[in-house]
Amino acid sequence: MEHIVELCYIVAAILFILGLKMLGSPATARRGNMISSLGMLIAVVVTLCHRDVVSFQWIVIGAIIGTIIGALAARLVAMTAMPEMVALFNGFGGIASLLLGWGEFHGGGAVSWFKLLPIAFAVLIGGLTFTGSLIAYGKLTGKIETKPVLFPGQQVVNAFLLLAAIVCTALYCSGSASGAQYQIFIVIVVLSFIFGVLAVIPIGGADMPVVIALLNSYSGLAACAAGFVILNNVLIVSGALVGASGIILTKIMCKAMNRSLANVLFSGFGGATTAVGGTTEGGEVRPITAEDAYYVLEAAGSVVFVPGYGMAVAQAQHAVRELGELLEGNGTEVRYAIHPVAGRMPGHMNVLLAEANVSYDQLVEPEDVNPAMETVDVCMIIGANDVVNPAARDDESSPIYGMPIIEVDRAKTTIVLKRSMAAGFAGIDNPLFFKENNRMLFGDAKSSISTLISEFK
Amino acid sequence: MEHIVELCYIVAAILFILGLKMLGSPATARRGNMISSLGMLIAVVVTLCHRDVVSFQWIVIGAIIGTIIGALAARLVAMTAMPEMVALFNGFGGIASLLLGWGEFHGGGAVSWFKLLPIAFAVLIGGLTFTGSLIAYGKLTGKIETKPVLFPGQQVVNAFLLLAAIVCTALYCSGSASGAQYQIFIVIVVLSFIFGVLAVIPIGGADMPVVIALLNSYSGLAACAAGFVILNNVLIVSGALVGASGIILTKIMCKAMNRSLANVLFSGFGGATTAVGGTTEGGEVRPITAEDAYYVLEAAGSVVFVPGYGMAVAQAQHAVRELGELLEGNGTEVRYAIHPVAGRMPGHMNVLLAEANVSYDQLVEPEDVNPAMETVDVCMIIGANDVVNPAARDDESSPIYGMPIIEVDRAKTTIVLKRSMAAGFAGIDNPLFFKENNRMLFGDAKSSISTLISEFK
Amino acid sequence: MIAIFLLFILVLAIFLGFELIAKVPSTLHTPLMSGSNAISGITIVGALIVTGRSGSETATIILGTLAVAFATINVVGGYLVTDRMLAMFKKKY
Amino acid sequence: MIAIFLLFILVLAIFLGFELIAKVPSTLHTPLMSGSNAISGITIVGALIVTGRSGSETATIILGTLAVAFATINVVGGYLVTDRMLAMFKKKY
Ligand SMILES: NC(=O)c1ccc[n+]([C@@H]2O[C@H](COP(=O)([O-])OP(=O)(O)OC[C@H]3O[C@@H](n4cnc5c(N)ncnc54)[C@H](OP(=O)(O)O)[C@@H]3O)[C@@H](O)[C@H]2O)c1
Ligand SMILES: NC(=O)c1ccc[n+]([C@@H]2O[C@H](COP(=O)([O-])OP(=O)(O)OC[C@H]3O[C@@H](n4cnc5c(N)ncnc54)[C@H](OP(=O)(O)O)[C@@H]3O)[C@@H](O)[C@H]2O)c1
Repeated sequence: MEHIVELCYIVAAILFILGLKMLGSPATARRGNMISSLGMLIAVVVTLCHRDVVSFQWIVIGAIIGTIIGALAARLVAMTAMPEMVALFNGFGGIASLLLGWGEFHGGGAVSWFKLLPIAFAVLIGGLTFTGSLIAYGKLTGKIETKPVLFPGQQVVNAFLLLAAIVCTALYCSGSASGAQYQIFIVIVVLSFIFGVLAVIPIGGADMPVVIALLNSYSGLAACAAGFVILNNVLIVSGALVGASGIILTKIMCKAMNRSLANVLFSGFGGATTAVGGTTEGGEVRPITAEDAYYVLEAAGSVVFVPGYGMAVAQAQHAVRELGELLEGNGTEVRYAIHPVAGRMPGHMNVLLAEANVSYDQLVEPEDVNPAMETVDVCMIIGANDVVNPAARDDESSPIYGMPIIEVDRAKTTIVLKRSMAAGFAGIDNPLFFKENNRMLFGDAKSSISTLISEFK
Repeated sequence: MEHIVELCYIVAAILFILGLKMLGSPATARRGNMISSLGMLIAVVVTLCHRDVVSFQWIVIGAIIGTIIGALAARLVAMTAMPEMVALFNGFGGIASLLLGWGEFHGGGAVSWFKLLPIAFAVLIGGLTFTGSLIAYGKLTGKIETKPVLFPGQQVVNAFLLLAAIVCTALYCSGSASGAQYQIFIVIVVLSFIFGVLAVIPIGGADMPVVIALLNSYSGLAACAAGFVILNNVLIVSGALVGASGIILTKIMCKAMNRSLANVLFSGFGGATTAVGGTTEGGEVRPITAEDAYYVLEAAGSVVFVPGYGMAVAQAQHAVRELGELLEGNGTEVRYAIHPVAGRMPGHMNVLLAEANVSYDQLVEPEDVNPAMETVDVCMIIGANDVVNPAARDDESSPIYGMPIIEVDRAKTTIVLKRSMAAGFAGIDNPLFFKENNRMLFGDAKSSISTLISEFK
Repeated sequence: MIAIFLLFILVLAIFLGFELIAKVPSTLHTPLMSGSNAISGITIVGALIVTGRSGSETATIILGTLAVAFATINVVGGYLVTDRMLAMFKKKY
Repeated sequence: MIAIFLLFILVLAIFLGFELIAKVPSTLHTPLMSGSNAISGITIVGALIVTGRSGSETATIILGTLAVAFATINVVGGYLVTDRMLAMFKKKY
């Protein structure tokens, strides 16, 4: 029996691996997710058959509560609220690892450092993931101050807490404080919570996606640590897979923003920048009415839509798709150029456009659209700003210099849809707005596009 | 100590993985190979420190002999003889697994099926790999009949032997034949040798590269089995890596030839086909002299070389490079289009051109050169035949229909360098030779190109 | 010795994770994030064992039940939300 | 239990192998073949243990020594020949 359980764990791990592999292509991704969930089901069922598991009452209660909450949350969340949902789930994974470690410690199975150390790790990482994710959730929903919270001596406090955590862990593992071991354990729990809070409050709300990816990676590490606690293979493998995934996503986001991870975590980016927004210098701006924009689009042979965060704010994805279809009906070639960090989380625009039923083979990446940009008649920039800022290419002094962009300024005509001259996430000027072949279509993206659509009909 | 040894094995495995990863790009490949060999060194050194290893005399003797032979062979082999060299090394890996299993069995450490079964696998796969590789070596060097050796009842004999092997293995593992166990073991050894011979003789000499890749995979599996014999992690991991690598290479080759693995292994391909070679029908052939070819090349703005097996036969790679440089000096854009199965082993052309000092960024793949083929002025086809056969694209009845090709027939002019109108490996006609914009430059590729070069000077 | 095996497994899984994830196109990064997040709910296995063991104290059972509940939210919510997202990714012809 | 761990390791290594090798461009397939062939000479580790054990019979020692010799040829020859090939892959500017 024991062996069959272990073999089933291997099967579960294989299914996780296959599932992640299939998540690599839009055509197979959904099946991949199901295969991965099948792996989870197998792991759970087989664990319930484990000889150690004898009383089911509390398990059933916990599982029912969890299933109801999880299913409801997954059902009810709006597509635009995905980032905060992921943050919350992530935090729950973290606290589960902490509770598991605590339960194992309380159960008294832990005597040697070989067991105590993984418990300490599971608790520290799990607790940090929990509170960190909650803060990230709060910042994303605007429930707490989204600006970086910085206070004097922050680094000193952090260093002191880190030292305390190391000392406590050492004392606790060595068993030299046998009388006070439980007290020390509680201190570690509390410290882990404080860590999570302190790590995330100094980071600006707009950097939360990076934080979530990183915390995702941590929740994987916590699962790994839990795996070492109960000596379970499948926890270790799955935890490592998740850990790797989170780190890669973090790296991709940092690279696309052309910032280092250290800069994201420690610099308090986004605190000062909001002040810089809404500048004026740089030349003349040429506004355009929806009616004139209609004539431009009507005459175009090829149109590229470049969506950005503004499309998410305006919830304009359905209108954009409708406009795209009208243009196609008009014989125009329509594509959507998606920048990897457009919006506020990786792949944000893809999810929104998918929701609006845009076929994923119409979506193109910057590398594919940039080389032939000169041949594009009209670029419609829908609430994007930083990701089309030519300063990233031309202006070495720009804070985003070096970040890869969609080079819409090389298209024949550009039309920018936004509400004002305000800056985007990075809080910097965009020379594109002042170019001769650029027109600004001011107003909420959704209403502007709706007007355009009515012109077409 | 024990733990340190095991940790070092983990390090060795990591180095193998990193090494294979770095083999993925020409710029890092050499360093990757060194890192992989460093992993091997660590594994060996650490094993010598293992508490079980106490007498070194015989180890030193074996290692010295092996090092001398291996180093000499690696030094002296000609680049064109790579396939047979790899086959030979591969066979040695297989026999080492067999001997290891035998030694472990003889040493008497084996009592439960849990140890006996892996030994049986190590012996069976190791022995098969050994003799199979030797036959492949013989066929590649022409030391034995390269045509498929087929005899009546071959399948029956094979099935009978397989049954015998299964029965022997079962008897031997169950221990139910305790008196005769050693005899049965020897029967297994002999059977494994026979298997290797019988598996490879019915395969034509030109299919040997596929066989070698497959045997490479088997030698990995043998190492895996040996790992289960001595319960050693690093053997299992490395064996699995090699096993996967061999299978992928086999698959790639089969796919590029548009044949199934079963067809390669069992069909006796290449036996009948030689008869079909050298056909005539199809229209008029337009020969060209080296002098006229010179004028064509001299006037060309872009030239693509397409090397094939004939370049290897003629050893023309240095001459080709020289001609390429002369053309470049003349202001012509020169590229080399390499088909994945041009020649007789995967990447064959790349190795030869690298030997001749052609920069690897001048080498392009079919997918990259095909789309813009119309813009190429001259394609020089140097001893290639099947890989440029338009029948693979156009003629559904062709045996190679569906195999991806380099579509040189769409270039403005093609010049084919070969000695006769004989067919290539697949033994089929090539309609390219009869196209209006094609010229045949008959003769050995090396001497033809040398003449061209002297024209240029 | 078990620690060595587990460490080996950890190392291999990390390498494998990097290889697998690096191939996922940016189109799918949001579902990847929530999908891998669901996988991290595998701690549920540990939670089940801690909760279901015989003769545990009440405190252990409470901790375990909470762990089960939270891990279940993570698993169920994570997979469902990912599926909801992926159901929207369609190719039209 | 050890068998389970080894099996797990085997499975992970196979997946990892496929991911790694599938990325190697066809340019490098010949060196890949000989390079991975050299790695399969890892049986040398087993051969060393069998040969070096104390108190073995002569027959075992002979078998072991042969195994060491063959595995060494595979390792040394394989790595050297791969290096020779790869040394030729150069980029000119
Ligand atoms: N995707 C990720 O994973 C991620 C993670 C972290 C950070 N980031 C960062 O986020 C930024 C993304 O660039 P982006 O170009 O997508 O967005 P952006 O630079 O933040 O610009 C968004 C623009 O949309 C406009 N907008 C807002 N609401 C609108 C509405 N209702 N209708 C029309 N326009 C509206 C805003 O201008 P008005 O106010 O004038 O309307 C704003 O300039 C990058 O700097 C990236 O580094 C991305
Ligand atoms: N690369 C691999 O891994 C691999 C493995 C197994 C099988 N294969 C098969 O091998 C074939 C490779 O195609 P390929 O186009 O490279 O070769 P090919 O179709 O075999 O043709 C080679 C041509 O070179 C000519 N040739 C021979 N010696 C020559 C010399 N000294 N000078 C000039 N020409 C000479 C021959 O014609 P003449 O006799 O008229 O000169 C022959 O037609 C494919 O069918 C492939 O499926 C490849």
